Amino acid sequence: MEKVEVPRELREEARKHDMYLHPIDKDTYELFFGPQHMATENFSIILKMDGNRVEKAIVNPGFLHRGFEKLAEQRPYFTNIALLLRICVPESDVPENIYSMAVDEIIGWEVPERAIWIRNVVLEMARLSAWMFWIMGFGNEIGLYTPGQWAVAYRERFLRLFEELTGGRVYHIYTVPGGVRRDIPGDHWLRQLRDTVEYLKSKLKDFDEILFDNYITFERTEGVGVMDRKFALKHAVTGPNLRATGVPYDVRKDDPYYLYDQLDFEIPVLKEGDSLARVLVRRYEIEQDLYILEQLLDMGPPSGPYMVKDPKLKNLPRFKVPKGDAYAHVESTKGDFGAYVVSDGTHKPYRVHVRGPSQSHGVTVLEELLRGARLADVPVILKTLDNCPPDIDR
Amino acid sequence: MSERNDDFITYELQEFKLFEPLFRWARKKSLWIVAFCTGCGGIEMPPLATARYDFERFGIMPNPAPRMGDLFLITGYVTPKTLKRIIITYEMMQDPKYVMIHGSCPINGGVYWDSYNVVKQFDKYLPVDVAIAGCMPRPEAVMDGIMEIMRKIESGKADGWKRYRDNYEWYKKNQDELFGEGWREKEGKRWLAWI
Amino acid sequence: MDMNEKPKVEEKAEEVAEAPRLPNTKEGRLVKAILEKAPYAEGSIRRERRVEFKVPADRIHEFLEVASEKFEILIQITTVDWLKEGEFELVYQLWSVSESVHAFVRTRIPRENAEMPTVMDIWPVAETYEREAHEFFGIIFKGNPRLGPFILEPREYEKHPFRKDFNMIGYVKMIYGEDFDRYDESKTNYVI
Amino acid sequence: MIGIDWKIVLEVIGMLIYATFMGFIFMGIERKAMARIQRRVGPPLYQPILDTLKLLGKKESVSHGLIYDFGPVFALGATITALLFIPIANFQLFSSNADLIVVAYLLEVPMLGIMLGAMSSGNPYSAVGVQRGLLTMVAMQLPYGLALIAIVQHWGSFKLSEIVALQSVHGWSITVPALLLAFIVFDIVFQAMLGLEPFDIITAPAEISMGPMLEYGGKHAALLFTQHAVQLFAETAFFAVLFLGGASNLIELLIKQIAVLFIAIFVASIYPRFTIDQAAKFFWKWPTIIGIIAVLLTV
Repeated sequence: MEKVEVPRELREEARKHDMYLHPIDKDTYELFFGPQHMATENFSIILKMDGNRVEKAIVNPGFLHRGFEKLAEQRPYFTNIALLLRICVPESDVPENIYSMAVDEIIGWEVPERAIWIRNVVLEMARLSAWMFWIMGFGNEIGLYTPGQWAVAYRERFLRLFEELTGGRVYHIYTVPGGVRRDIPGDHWLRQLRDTVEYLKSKLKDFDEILFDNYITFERTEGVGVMDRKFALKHAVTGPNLRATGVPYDVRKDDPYYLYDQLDFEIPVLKEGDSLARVLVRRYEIEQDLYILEQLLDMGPPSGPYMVKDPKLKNLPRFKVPKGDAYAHVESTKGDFGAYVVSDGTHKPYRVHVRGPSQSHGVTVLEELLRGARLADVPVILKTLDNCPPDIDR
Repeated sequence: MSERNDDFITYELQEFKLFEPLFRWARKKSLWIVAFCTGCGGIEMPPLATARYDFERFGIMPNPAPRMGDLFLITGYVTPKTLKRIIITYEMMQDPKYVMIHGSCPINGGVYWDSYNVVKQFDKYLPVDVAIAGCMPRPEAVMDGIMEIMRKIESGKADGWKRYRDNYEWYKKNQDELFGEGWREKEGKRWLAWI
Repeated sequence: MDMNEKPKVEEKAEEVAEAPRLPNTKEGRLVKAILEKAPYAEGSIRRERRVEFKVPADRIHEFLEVASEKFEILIQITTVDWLKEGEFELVYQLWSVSESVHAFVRTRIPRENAEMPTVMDIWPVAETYEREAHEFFGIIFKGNPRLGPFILEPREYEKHPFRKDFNMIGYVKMIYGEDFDRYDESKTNYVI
Repeated sequence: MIGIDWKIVLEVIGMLIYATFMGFIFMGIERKAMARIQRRVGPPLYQPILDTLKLLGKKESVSHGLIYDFGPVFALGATITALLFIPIANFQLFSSNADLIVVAYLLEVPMLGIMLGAMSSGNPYSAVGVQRGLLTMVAMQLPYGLALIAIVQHWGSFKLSEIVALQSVHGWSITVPALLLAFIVFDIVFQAMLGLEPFDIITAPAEISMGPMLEYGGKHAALLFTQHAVQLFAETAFFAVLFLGGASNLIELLIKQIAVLFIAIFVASIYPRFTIDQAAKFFWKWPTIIGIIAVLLTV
């Protein structure tokens, strides 16, 4: 029987050749950060370290590549919903929505008001549950496990509501071109949602005390991974990361979709551009999202159908979309999430291209920001950029 | 059945035969998960670890060091690029070790059945003890899978690590078919200092 | 292909009807300002906050340099493989933060030995997009130093899998074995 | 020929078993209490014992040479020696005129043992962890020493049993204002000695994934777990002896130890981790200043 473990001779040889710290020159060594690592979520960074400082970082993505865009070309339009939502796992409603919006635009459908309201609520709920997840991630990276544990427990409340609305916990397959798949279960669901929002609002100060207003959190994030406005724009940084550098760009304000132009909310903007600013922008956005959900609930769901009436919808697998192309994007917690759909008039899309925000945050920006950072800052920068590897790999 | 169990013990630790039930109990009650989020199933790990499901009640906890890990959770689809790392990490873990695959994708490809970059049958490359179907499996299902592994450990049927040793040639042949000959020496050398 | 004729048809209609209408909206002013600097391009307005330009491939770098004054962010570079026409369509998608306008900059290059100048010097982030387009379609971006296997492993990288002529089912059967076919009960059609 | 005193031998063995067992229970308490703070049920109290048993039952497939094997043994030996110097409820095997110094520095030796083993494993993460560990040790020496000097100056003795006796007459150390300051300093250092946040820089799972512990598995890790348990017991006992008046029986000692442990757990669950340079700066700033004040007050 062949032994599984590494033979001693090979190890001896490695020792002889002094391969232990991968010496490049005298003081530098190579550190493989991920994919088997707590901080990176199946994503790898090769760090060339000089003592405690990162001299050079090379991002090595691709562990999660499934070829979504190729697969989407093989599947009918409505089946693609069940596929594309797997691009962004923490807020799977975002890919559903952008794809549906793009297809709606190609067909020229006027989505019913009720469906738009439901979609908007779902998006905001997805944002909030993603924020809760981010609190956990960020807390874990800096070694504070308590708020993360609380936050994920609060996220469960949203997942329960999602489950009642859509039938799924993580993957909802709910928003489809033309509307949504099912109606709201009833008024009790709206009441529960309002209770959850109120509950989370009352718990926000706990997070402030323990995480966002903590002396050591400030120490860990202040002045770490600084980028300025020009750098951010040139590197296509979007979302909270861009707003932390002083650019008030938010898709919900600048390219309003759904009901956002009727809602009253603010975009938090900070100028510093370091990790602390990114953390605080996210902190304020949580508040704004709760506020938006409250407004939507005050507005109440408009009456009417939740799906467009179209005789062609009878035969979904053979449902044909006219020729054309469209780009739709929404503001996810990570940034500007967009999808470009090209149709050639058949029942399958000709090309779907999804633009995840981490595509820019996770490669060039990360490599630039990591240069000169301390080893302990690497997870902080990763998490304050809110890098989501499936966005890059797809 | 009993014959197989005896074999299991003698194979494992002859000197501690007397304490074997004790060790089995300890193994069952203290499963450490290798913290390797291999796919989208990783998203259900934090809920499992937190207030609503709390798997630490059963002594399960994620551990970043593969050398100390017992349970390898393959959370979701596996791409060939990840599979190389999974194999290396699996071989770094110390016996006895258990593999649980989580979700439909490692079983038969799931929704990615025609994708060029997703491994279709995970058990061709590494031995599997328990598989949970579904996409995404609910945390309850994962807990059920973990309970199943606990039962298997107690009865000595969780012998994936042993199968891997016994059928190493077969597994290695499949791995080499997928990655090409000599991939360990060529690429593993870069990741791990001692290979 | 009808797909590409459609914007042309619109344009002809727009040139007549839209010329007086252009200055009224911010999109119109934006397109006009850019077209003044880059007369070789064709510009049109698709809808509110969406504009479109068609640029010949050899002047794309020049055009994007002009456009980058107004459009600060390069959102993505989409490649569409028009197999029947033997062309790649590259869609540079730009976003203007100051004006809140999204622009498609379209260009077409032949499919064989596709080559493009890099736009890394205008937007450094283009490095990632170009690496991706190179990896999945095999377009060579001259001046980009990091082209090569990025997301894929070398074996898949050589196939450029997003090309339309890449036979996915055949490749999957070759790599992972043939025992996973999904036929319907009569074994005639693939079930997806 | 000196005859073997069987009573003492039995007492030592009993004490070791007790200390190891209680140390494991302390680790269990640590995990349970953290779980309760995080609103979870948490593992049973005896969970660390199960973990250690399981690790003992693993097949070791890799060794990195003699030093690697020797490290954990060295660490465990040093911890046990330190334990035997501490007066635990009228039992103290070794006693000398300056056993405070001996215990204080024997409690730091285990770290060196772990470092020794980790360094020879050749994993770069372990190497980074070792560097961090050594720097933390250097950083915490100053406040640690100052706190001990304050104690020694106030009670006028280097002998632990004498300090206990004096405290039973004059009241606990923390009732003296100067020593209260020393207590605060010692408590901050204690956090680093236990390897808890904000000073768990050495293991830092999200940064260097367990650091020195990364390469240890199976029986080595079981030894290190045992060592950690004994060390937890010894350190809490040392703390209780110095500041909480020692104890005349095991129950009293246990209560004081658990009280000390809970302070550490509460601090650990509400503070994130420092980076290594911040930790060094921190140690040389506030704890040092408070320690100097404490020393000056006791003069």
